Amino acid sequence: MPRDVQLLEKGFSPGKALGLFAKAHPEAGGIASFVGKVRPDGDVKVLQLISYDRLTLPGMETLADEVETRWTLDGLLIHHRTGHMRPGAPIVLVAAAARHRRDAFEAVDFAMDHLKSRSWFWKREKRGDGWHWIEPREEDHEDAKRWDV
Amino acid sequence: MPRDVQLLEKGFSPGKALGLFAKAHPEAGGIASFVGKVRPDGDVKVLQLISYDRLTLPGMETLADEVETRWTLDGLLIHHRTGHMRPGAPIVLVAAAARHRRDAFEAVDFAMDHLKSRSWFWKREKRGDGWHWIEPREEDHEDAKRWDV
Amino acid sequence: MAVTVVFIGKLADLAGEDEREVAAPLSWSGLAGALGDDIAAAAADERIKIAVNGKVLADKTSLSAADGDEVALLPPVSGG
Amino acid sequence: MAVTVVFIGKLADLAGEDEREVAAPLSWSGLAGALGDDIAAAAADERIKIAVNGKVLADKTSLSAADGDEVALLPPVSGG
Repeated sequence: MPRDVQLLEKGFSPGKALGLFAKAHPEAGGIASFVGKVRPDGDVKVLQLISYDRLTLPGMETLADEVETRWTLDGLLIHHRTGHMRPGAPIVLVAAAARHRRDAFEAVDFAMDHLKSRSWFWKREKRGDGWHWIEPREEDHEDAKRWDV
Repeated sequence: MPRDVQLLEKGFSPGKALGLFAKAHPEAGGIASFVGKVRPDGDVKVLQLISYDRLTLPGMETLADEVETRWTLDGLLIHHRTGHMRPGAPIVLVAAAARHRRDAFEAVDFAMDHLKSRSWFWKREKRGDGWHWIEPREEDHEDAKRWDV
Repeated sequence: MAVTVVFIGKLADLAGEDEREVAAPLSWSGLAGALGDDIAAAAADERIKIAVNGKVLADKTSLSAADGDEVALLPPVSGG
Repeated sequence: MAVTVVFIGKLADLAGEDEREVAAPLSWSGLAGALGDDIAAAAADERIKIAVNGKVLADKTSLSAADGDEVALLPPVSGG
């Protein structure tokens, strides 16, 4: 299955990436996708995502392997930012093209749950009073646990 | 909540519609979406979706009402084609912008399940041997039943 | 003094047209007289629903359409 | 004869740098000597993981890094 897994150091356009993905998979009956952005909450000025070369992208590839094993897809895209981002900037785009709708949905849902809680990223936010390290929300852990067999 | 529910008689670009939707909801933490296309299966040459003015769009609005009641969203988009479509053409685009990922996912999933099995459309396919009326797949009914409380 | 009857999907194939004007009033028992036995028989199928002015009847035998009303005969939906 | 130690996240704050070269070999018991007591104490926290050349150790006390190896000290992930 063709897949496109990238760790991006610069800003990107999810709409453009999705358009290219759809073009690359004319045979798919449906494409499910999710775009996650830096929430313009409170007084967060900058979000920094830190990745580690030896683990982060390899971990994303391993996740893609697992998604491919679990669902029948025509194509899978996982793009994730690293580095500094401002509120409103896209962080992650996951898209799955499949013959059957449910496969596409579940593949994206699963990949997002894992990216949000189990992927090799470390995060800090710059607020009015300086930088703060962020740990995953309990909700994200619970989301990921839904898939554990 | 701003929403955009349309019954379209001409072809449309889901990528473009999604890009505009994302722009309209800069405050949302995430956007989940699904694009359904005419599957280039077997010998289907044309798909025709028939709608009924007095029911189809009003039914889509009622569905949007229900989605808004069930989930906390920043925005909801439901675009659905009617008329004649060729294989590969987009039929439906549903997108939900939300602060929380799970809300966006479930809203799109629910709307798609209902559109596929309970919306006011009638469908036929033109194959090599002429036109054939299509009824919903049992799978689609089962998908929609998941949400019945 | 007319009721517009709209035929959807397979029923339009059966009727040979998308809609037809018939004399008002139109009741369930008057369907065969107004539309012919074939269509009345098809309409009696439990999967066929009837809507009057965009409102689906819970009990289609309660059909009672007056001048200016639009009656639609609806096969099972195929979904989008 | 060096091991590269990579500090991630909070641990980079603590170390005051992103990475440091230390003498090979590097074992769990040699961590305090090579990196100082503060970092060794932080590394002992059960939520801190250690990877050698991109492979996370199931038991970090089994750490045994040789010349040219890259050892990473990993705080709990925040997720993407």
